[in-house]
Amino acid sequence: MSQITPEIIAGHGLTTDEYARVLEIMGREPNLTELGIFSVMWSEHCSYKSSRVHLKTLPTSGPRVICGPGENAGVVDLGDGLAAIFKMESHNHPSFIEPYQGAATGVGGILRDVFTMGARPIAILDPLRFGAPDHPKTRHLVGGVVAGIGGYGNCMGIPTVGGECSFHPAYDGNILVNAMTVGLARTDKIFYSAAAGVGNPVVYVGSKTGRDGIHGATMASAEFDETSEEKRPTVQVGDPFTEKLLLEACLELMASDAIVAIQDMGAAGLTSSSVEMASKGGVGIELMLDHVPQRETGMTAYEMMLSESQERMLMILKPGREAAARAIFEKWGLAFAVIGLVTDTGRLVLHHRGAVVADIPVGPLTDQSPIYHRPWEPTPPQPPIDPATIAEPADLGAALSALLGSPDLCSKRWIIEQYDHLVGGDTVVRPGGDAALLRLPGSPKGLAVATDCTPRYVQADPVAGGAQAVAECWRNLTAVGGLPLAITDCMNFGNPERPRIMGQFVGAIEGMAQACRALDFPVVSGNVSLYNETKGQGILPTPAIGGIALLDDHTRFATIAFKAPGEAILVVGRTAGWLGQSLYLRSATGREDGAPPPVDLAAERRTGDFVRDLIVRGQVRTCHDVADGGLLVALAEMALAGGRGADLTTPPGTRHRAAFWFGEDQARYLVAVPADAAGAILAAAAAAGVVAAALGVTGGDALTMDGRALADLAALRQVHEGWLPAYMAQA
Amino acid sequence: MKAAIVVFPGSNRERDAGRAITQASGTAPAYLWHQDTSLPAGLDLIVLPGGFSYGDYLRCGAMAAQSPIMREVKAAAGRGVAVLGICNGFQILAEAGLVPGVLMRNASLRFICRNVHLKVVATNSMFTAGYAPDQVIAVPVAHAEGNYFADDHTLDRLEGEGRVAFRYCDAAGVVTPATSVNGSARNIAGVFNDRRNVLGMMPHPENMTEAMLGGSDGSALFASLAKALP
Amino acid sequence: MKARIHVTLKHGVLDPQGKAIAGALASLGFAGIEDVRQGKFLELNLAETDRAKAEAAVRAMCEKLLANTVIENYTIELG
Amino acid sequence: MKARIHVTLKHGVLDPQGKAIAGALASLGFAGIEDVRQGKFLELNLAETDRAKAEAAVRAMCEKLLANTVIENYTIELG
Ligand SMILES: Nc1ncnc2c1ncn2[C@@H]1O[C@H](COP(=O)(O)OP(=O)(O)O)[C@@H](O)[C@H]1O
Ligand SMILES: [Mg+2]
Repeated sequence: MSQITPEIIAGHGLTTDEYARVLEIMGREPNLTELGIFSVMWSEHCSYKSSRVHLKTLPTSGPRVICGPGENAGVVDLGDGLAAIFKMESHNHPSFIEPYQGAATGVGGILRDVFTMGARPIAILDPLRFGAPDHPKTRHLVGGVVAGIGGYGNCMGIPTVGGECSFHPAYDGNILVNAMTVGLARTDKIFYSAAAGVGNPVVYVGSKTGRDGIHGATMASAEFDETSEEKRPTVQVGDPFTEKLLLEACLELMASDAIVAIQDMGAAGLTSSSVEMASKGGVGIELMLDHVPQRETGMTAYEMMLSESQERMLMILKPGREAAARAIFEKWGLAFAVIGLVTDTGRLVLHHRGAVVADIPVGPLTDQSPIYHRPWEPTPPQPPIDPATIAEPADLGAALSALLGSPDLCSKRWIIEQYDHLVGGDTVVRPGGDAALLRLPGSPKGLAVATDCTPRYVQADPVAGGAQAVAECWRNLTAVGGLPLAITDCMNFGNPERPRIMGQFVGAIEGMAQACRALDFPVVSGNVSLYNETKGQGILPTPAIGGIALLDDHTRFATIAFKAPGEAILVVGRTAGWLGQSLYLRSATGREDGAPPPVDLAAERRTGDFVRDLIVRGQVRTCHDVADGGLLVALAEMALAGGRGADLTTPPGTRHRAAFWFGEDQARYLVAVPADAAGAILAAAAAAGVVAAALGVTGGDALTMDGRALADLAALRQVHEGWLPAYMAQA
Repeated sequence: MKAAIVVFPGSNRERDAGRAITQASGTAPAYLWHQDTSLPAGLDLIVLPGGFSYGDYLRCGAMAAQSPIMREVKAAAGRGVAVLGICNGFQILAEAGLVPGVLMRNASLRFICRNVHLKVVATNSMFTAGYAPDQVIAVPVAHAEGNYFADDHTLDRLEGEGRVAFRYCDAAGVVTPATSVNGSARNIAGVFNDRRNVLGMMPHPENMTEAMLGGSDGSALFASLAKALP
Repeated sequence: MKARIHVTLKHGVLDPQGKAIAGALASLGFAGIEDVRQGKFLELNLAETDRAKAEAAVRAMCEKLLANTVIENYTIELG
Repeated sequence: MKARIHVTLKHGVLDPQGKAIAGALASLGFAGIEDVRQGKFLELNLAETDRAKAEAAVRAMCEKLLANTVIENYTIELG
């Protein structure tokens, strides 16, 4: 009788064709452990089977790229022997089931991806998307996710300095919890995952293995249904204290030259780490599972290989270094065990209780994993919206107030303050502006970090939306004075087996690739999260972009706050008054339609380079990019941050005031400069082929426009700061 | 000033404190390990840094307070050596009985990271001599359990003996229950032991020592120590 | 009426606190500690005097707020 | 041997968590909650088989680490 029934195969998420390929590779029927290994390695989460052919089209190289996608994280050269190592990852499904632990372990996982390469993490960012505020689950999810991210990051002592938080009913059943970590390493001390050296010991360190999250990796790839909340025991509990010890112990060992290769145990723990290390190194690995440190008794080989217990690492050590390494890990109170060795067989061989319990050729397991060219359909374009068809608001100030107090545009202080964003003592620009800025210890340089995406644009036009996400991230980094270097991404989409969804994915990648090329902003790492869909309702396509930028001098930066009265306010970049897909359109009319704003990448680059140059030369210290909500929302944010108002003037000949002040045209910045410097800057802009114009003057404690009072800062502050705390205070 | 910082498993602001000390005194501190059973000779200052020793599990600071090195820290405090506990360090001091009271969960139950205003209540100590009496300073807090609690008798005694170092206040220096950021009794942000050579405080002066980082109101604390302990 | 509620982690769920406490006890010299699990203990004073109604209410409180039923179990004693 | 330990706040000691829970329960619509106190519940597995010795050991653990006797009481059950 066969052990492997069609039900078991289906239960492991393998199709009939995929199972046929397993049989072919094995030359026999697999046992349950072997089937489990194929199942997790060939899950969407580990194999990228639906996305791989498209991801390949992204630009991933550049003069500063030391290591692009394929390793645990991307590596970028910062000069002076320093490298930034960074990546973003999703923990969407687990966070929906158990928001605190799901989000916490998401942070733990992305931290390990970065420190496994030898970097000390210096920043965490967390792009979050929740369902409608009035959905019965949303408040509980927001509270749990934010507490979980803080609970893990704060305990680790790594500042959380940025992220996003927006709300839309499309996320009611599938929230997005993405987390990005940026770390710092020396370029000559970067660690990779390719196993090497036949006979070298395979070493397990960190927490003991329990029956945590078995089948988590396959869960992360399966569409949600109403029974998924029953799959509860698969939730893992994070232990940030152990991870902190693991971080310090790993960095201490990395200071020596004992490590040949190292890989964190993430999704599909021991399976994916050992298979990937063997596959990258073109070698075999033999494991004695009896030696795996275990938290529970009676664990089977299947359970050990599929466990997703957190806070664990797998390493290949140089021969003879075991004792020194063990001393370090034991000093930090962590489990340390030699559990196997590197072989020349090219096979993953597992021993347990005196028997060989799995024997799989590693090459075919990884190289012959399924790849799908899934059918896709383009998203039909939406017509642009003519502002003339949208009524002017009776009261521009009231429209501004409504936007500033809306869930998407309100202050995220309630979140930011639950994260330790100061630990480390290097946070120069705190969260709340365009990008956070960290100084690099012992160096005059600084690193700016930001995450961005506007899912409603991607939904309306995946190509433009994909390009916009990259461009907005580049713009936010530029707005503090950074030279953008590279990005990581987290591609959150619905079910790729639906051609329309697959078309969103393909389009977004195409747009991203265009923008990355035009802006010299390569992709060095990333993550794909598909099947974010419940009962046929997919999320908005959400390619979250996380970018880093370099400042040669971390004292030459800009922040969004107005700093002095009487300064001239200039807008740099062209304003046409684009209302399609704008938040103003939604807020004023309830409509979420129209073509999103076009993305002119050449203008983006020209404008951004011009603005950055002003900041780097010390001519501009106040700058804010213009995004959601348009000019007036950005101006109000600058006024609130600086505690001083502005007197604004609508340019003569403006045909539609709301479109001018709330339109979401791209590639724009607002700057404030001493009044006597404005003329020269406008002239320089004209000379550089950049559109720029004066909009007003800073001062007072209100916003006034065209000689009339628009809004009082105190009142605006109340609506802007009030929404999120008031919302979260309801039970 | 010969200073040392104790590193517990889970400490995370030890480098921040080290930087502030080096800036103020020109000499980098030594780092000690929680399992050390002796202190370097001739120490002037011992710092218990911020962080999450033992993950803040069980009670914040409880397990660290039982570390081997804490016996030495207690003995040194008894000899008059200056001991500064910041944030988790304050929690450890309280659990070790070196300062009175306990730090409970913030009244909001949430972690809070933000700048707060403090009123310097007592300037007659080697930690606070560099401040003016009643000076209002801005420094950040970053904690989930900083809600200072002691019984009324203890609070009265602390106040009577001038052992309250800092109180949470507003920008104008006004102390009200609403400015007690974490719900602390009588807005207490820092207290001395009876000999005033041990200070426990929740806020982070070590993260406010440079204009570049948003302000330098924390510098005077380290400068005071460097001056008192040349 | 008084309700006493115990909230404990489900079997097999990692208990980081229990683990750390066990380690700390061992290094304080307490030998032979095989396992430590930490849970919560809640005492409620209820105005309700009807036992069945109180029990139903407390059960609802546990499900809604007091226990995280994804990873925790709870037991209720009234008296 | 198994030890069950309850650690509770002494009378008169502020309990921010209990207070917040009471507030949250009230706003969830649970009426008539007069008071909530939150404590800890610890379960230890001990190698010790002698009851008296186990009791003495657990008492010492509580005094030294598990409870902060300035603000907390503890009770021990063995079994
Ligand atoms: N979940 C979050 N975690 C941390 N910081 C956040 C979060 N959400 C928003 N922020 C911060 O709030 C500020 C405003 O966010 P956002 O409106 O998305 O900025 P922008 O429009 O410039 O991209 C940014 O500094 C951002 O980093
Ligand atoms: Mg911005």
